[in-house]
Amino acid sequence: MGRELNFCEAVNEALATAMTVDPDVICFGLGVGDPKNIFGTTLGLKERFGPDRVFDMPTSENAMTGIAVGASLLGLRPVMVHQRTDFFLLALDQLVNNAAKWHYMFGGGRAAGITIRLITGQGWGQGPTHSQNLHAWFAHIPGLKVVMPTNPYDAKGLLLASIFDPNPVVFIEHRWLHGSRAQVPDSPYRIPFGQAKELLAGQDLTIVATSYLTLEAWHAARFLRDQGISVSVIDLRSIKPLDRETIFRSVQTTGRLLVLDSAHLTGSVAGEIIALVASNLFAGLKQAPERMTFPDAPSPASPALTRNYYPRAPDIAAKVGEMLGRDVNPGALAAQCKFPHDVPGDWFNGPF
Amino acid sequence: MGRELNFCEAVNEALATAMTVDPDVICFGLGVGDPKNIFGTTLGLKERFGPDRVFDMPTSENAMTGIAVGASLLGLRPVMVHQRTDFFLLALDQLVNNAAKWHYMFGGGRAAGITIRLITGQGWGQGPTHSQNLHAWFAHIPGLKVVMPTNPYDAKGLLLASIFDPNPVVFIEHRWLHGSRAQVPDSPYRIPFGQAKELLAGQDLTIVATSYLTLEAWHAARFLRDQGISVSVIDLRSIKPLDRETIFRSVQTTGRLLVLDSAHLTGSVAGEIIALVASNLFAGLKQAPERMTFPDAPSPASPALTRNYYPRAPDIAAKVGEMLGRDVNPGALAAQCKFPHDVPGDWFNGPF
Amino acid sequence: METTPEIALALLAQMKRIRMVEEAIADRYPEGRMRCPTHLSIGQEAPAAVLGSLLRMDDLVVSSHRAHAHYLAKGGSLRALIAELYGKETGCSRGRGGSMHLVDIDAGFMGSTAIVANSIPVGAGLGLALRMRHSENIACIFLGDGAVEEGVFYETANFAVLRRLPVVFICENNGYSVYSPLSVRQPENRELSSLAAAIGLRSGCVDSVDVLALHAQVAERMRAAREECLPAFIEIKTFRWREHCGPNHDDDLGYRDARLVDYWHAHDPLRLLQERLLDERCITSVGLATMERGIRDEIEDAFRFAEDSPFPDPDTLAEGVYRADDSVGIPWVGN
Amino acid sequence: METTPEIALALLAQMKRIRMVEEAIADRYPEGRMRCPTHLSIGQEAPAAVLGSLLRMDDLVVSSHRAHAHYLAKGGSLRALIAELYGKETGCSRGRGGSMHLVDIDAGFMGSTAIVANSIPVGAGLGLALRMRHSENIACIFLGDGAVEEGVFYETANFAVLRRLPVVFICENNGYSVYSPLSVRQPENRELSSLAAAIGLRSGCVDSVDVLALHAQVAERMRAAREECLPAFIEIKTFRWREHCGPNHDDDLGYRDARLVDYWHAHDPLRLLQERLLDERCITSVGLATMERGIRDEIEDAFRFAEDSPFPDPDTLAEGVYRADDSVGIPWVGN
Ligand SMILES: Cc1ncc(C[n+]2csc(CCOP(=O)(O)OP(=O)(O)O)c2C)c(N)n1
Ligand SMILES: Cc1ncc(C[n+]2csc(CCOP(=O)(O)OP(=O)(O)O)c2C)c(N)n1
Ligand SMILES: [Mg+2]
Ligand SMILES: [Mg+2]
Repeated sequence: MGRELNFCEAVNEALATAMTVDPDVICFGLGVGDPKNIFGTTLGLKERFGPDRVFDMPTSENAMTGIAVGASLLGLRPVMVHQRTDFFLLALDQLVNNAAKWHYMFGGGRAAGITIRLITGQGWGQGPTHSQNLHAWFAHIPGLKVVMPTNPYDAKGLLLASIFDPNPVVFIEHRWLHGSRAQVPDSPYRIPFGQAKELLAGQDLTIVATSYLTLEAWHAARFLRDQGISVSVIDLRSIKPLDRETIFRSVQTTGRLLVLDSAHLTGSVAGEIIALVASNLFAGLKQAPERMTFPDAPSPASPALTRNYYPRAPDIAAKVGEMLGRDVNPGALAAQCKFPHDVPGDWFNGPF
Repeated sequence: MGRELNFCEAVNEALATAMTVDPDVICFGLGVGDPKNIFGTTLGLKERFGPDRVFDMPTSENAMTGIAVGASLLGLRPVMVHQRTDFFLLALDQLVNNAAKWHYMFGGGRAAGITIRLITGQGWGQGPTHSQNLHAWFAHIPGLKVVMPTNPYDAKGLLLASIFDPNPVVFIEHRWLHGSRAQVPDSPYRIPFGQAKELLAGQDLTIVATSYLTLEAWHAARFLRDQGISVSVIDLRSIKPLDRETIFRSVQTTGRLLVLDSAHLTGSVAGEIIALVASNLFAGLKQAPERMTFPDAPSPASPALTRNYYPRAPDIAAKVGEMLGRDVNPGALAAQCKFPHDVPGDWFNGPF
Repeated sequence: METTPEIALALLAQMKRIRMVEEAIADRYPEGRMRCPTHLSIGQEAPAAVLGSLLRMDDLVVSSHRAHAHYLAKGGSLRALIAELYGKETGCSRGRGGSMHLVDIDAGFMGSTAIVANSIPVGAGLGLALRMRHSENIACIFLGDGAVEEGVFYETANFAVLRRLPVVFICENNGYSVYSPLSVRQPENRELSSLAAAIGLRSGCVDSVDVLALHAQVAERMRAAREECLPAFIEIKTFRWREHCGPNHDDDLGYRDARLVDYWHAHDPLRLLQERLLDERCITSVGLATMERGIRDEIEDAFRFAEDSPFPDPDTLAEGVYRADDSVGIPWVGN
Repeated sequence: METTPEIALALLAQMKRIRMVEEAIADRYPEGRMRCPTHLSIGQEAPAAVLGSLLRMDDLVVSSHRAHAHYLAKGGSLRALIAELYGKETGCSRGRGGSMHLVDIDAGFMGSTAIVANSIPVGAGLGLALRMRHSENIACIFLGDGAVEEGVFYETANFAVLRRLPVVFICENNGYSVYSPLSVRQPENRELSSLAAAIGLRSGCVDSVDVLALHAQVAERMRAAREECLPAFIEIKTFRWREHCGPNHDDDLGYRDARLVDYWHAHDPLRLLQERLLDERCITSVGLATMERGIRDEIEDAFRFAEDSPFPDPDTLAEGVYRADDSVGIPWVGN
């Protein structure tokens, strides 16, 4: 049976389910169990599962990540959360030198079965150190899995898959998705990593996206459809493992590829996907594959500057039009937006 | 006037020159001033410039990076060194959240003019946590410059450019290059970033490389030349800024691209370069661009496993042959190597 | 240093100014035109004001996410602060940084950053440079009780002691990191200053309720730090009145003991100081009204300035990532 | 716990074994077939042997780059250690990790890692799991005097105290990090154990020259830690005889005061213990010879085993990056 949940509720349900099913699941992070409970995602867990399994922590990201690694070696399944990806820069020694390599470098015994939830900031002046996106970094490291859900349904299924995966998983939640709603089954389920979802199947061009940008792509594609342009939209859901097959299959049909990525251009996952397609599907391409990303500049605080920082549906539509040599009038799409450009909707009114 | 120097001597000369020219240059890192002096690269500096400017430090990579940032805000030019890139994972908060962004996020005043020398390990069982290559990470971050010299001449000129660059520069020295020798002018000079060097100009295929892999590419290309295959070899020298023009110009001639990268495949700079070429020079490509990198696995300690881990000249020659549909007999090239595969030459006999 | 009536009045003026600025921000924040996360210092004015009065113009300061008070007390431009909150080109960081990234080089306010504890080593680096230059200035590092939990605090303190850097750590202990009390983050009965002392810092703990006593004690410690050129750590007990981030009160959430909140409301350092100075006739109620009017005018002016200022040009979004100057004479060579 | 003659003999045997293993490695290292950076524990056998005798089989250990002694004393397989150094498939980490990444789960040796201090929080994580499972075991974290400088040590200690984790930090203070003496890294007159005490750990400092005294003191502290279930920190003064990394002596480099080197050569804990046990007739010279022969045989066997073992299959290079098992019953759904 399903009901409509928002993204935070879906995450919360996945956590509660995991902790019920398995007494070895523990959950901690700065603010876990406080009145706001990580945007509600850890609501009620401390009360239900007790302070030994659900706890707040010192501002010591690096040690706490190592502690998660150690706990996992004895079979616990720690789920750690950071309210911003940026804070996790302090813990990369533990993530990369220990968690990612443990299984391999000790010859295949234990593994660091930890889940790291990272919340990505955007809008309302989050600025240069509260809205970074580092999924390209994580994807570069063998031993990590990197998951980027787009909707409440996937969030629940992918988070359960993450928690019960014996390897370290970086689970990235875009703050702007927290308010999104969808039908979510109340029974437990897991969504396998490495299975992209084709949200729309089209003939003219393939858009590959992840996380929040999938929504923008979807709006753009629907808008383009009304103008007779048929676009595929693929939501990767996980970037490591990466579902090459679904991408390749679609590009084989359309011959045209646009990759969206919520990160700086240089060294982006978008570049990786273009490289994969160019190397493996060269003959299938009708024209140069392209990407839309954030610029190679830190994310500024001023709303005057973020307007052009983040690719949005009208920009995507315009880009598709440009690639296809069609005039698509993206202004009409832009006009549909009823709230300021630096909030995801009415439910968000700052500051975090 | 020039003399032959090895890479370490060239680095040492650049440091001594910088410290002579500018009393604001300081130099520190674990082992600076100890009897081994960072493979000789900091030899004599403490004696010449005093312990206030040249010093060893506590094993506190993160704080010491921040301290470099702070010192640079008052005009000092700190040069910090780490004997392995892997150790620097502890300091990424300071590098990314502070150093890279300082100039931008404070509206363009001061900048963190620091130089971080990172030495990359390879061979002799360095293993999973002493031979990582993270240049793709650094290149992904706006505000950083990333330099990867291949020979003593470039090392001196690029290090001087790094030290006097007002921005944070990550200067990557491959340990296997430390023994390489070349003519180096004794007068000071700087090599601008973003200027690749075409070591060989060819017609059939373009190889793009950096750092140590440039040497392997060069051997492969010379070997191929004897078989009538004419290959361009481009040494990028810096990957951020990246000299797209030189790459594009060469690919425009050859129509074929092979990118070498001493890093894991997924998310590599090699992928970025392929994406750039595929997006910008699609019509100029005669066939699918390809890359050779390390596998998506941690670097193992056992020499039995590293043999196939690192792309070497024979592998590169074989790959070029494969791309061109030519039989090139790479075994003949492999047979020329007179020392074990896990050392760069006779000058290196472990353990570091 | 004795806390003269002049100093006492200056402290009152500075604290009042900080409080009134923060309240003005809080009042206007709901308009939705200061679109950046903003951490107010209402209740915590005393440490900033005291340090502001003890630091010299050319001493240096770094701070954290909660930096408005430090910036203002050190002499940072109010106009540039408010413009920064509005994301304007005239902001102290030209709208790039927002409330969490303030700077005023002329005032010696070298920067505040929003990753907990990560300006701490930057402050020590300033100290290193000051020492190398044989400067008599010091670098002052503002941090919270949460920041002490980051390893980088400890690493920095170790190095500061090792190299005798001219730095003073000012730890504002307000008992909370966001909604998390010290009890879920640090062992019971820990004295932050004993911990700092064990690392080797000259350490002490003072209360901020009595602002004049605070001033005298901090002055003495600052003098010692300057004269002996030894790094120091001063823990100052204080209290944040409003929510961690944003303009509202949040005591309805019940994360702080009501008695604690009541205690601090009853012991507002600013009100106590003001009453005392009135009592002691250091200032009259007319003088006070004049002081307040002056501040109000300054605030009005700053908001008007901010509102009238232009936004950054969107086309400059990707500019300024790198600094361009090249100040050394070493020749460039080509390929 | 009293240090009985049996225990004393066991300590001697373990120390001798560690020394002889390390010397055998040093002797053969120049052959160039143990191709990985190797940090020997010659001179530092006492802490490992003492802990090995006090820890229970199901207590857990993590360690650092210099871990051979800890691994052996905890019961790790000697054959698997030597095979690991040879990069063989039969190595304890199947040749993937080398000397710096040892593991023997059956022996409770959970892993040693080569980034300074980064196994410290891993040890605390083991402690957290032990505590959650109401285990009576403890997790023992070996670290060096250099590792104390990493912020993560401090962060971990704070958390261990906060949550009363059953962990013991064993800090082998050999005075050096590579060639760097404490004086360039930490303030003069610092007592590592006082620093640890200020964080809240039950702390003490003991010398390793007198192995039996060391055993008695560590035993007492371990007992207290176990009974009170409070995390503890024990600094043990020790000395590394050979170069930091590799098989050679390096005192020709002059980085250590000759008097210091002489002192430790004159006070070799192993020789002193052996002389004492001979003096006290706990063991005869015949018994000693038998002991040594046994160890020699074990070492011979281990090297033969390592040399005869196969190398890993190069085709498996990229395998084992991820672990595959799936132990929970939650159903998978498709697209
Ligand atoms: C590394 C890091 N972790 C977490 C955060 C989120 N955060 C922002 S402010 C803050 C509270 C810090 O507490 P404290 O240092 O006591 O300062 P206060 O807010 O009380 O002034 C936290 C945890 C952050 N910005 N950076
Ligand atoms: C983060 C990091 N920095 C530097 C190194 C290089 N390194 C390897 S061992 C070592 C010395 C550590 O000293 P200590 O902890 O006292 O251990 P010891 O070697 O004396 O046993 C150093 C600095 C490293 N491995 N990791
Ligand atoms: Mg606080
Ligand atoms: Mg040591």
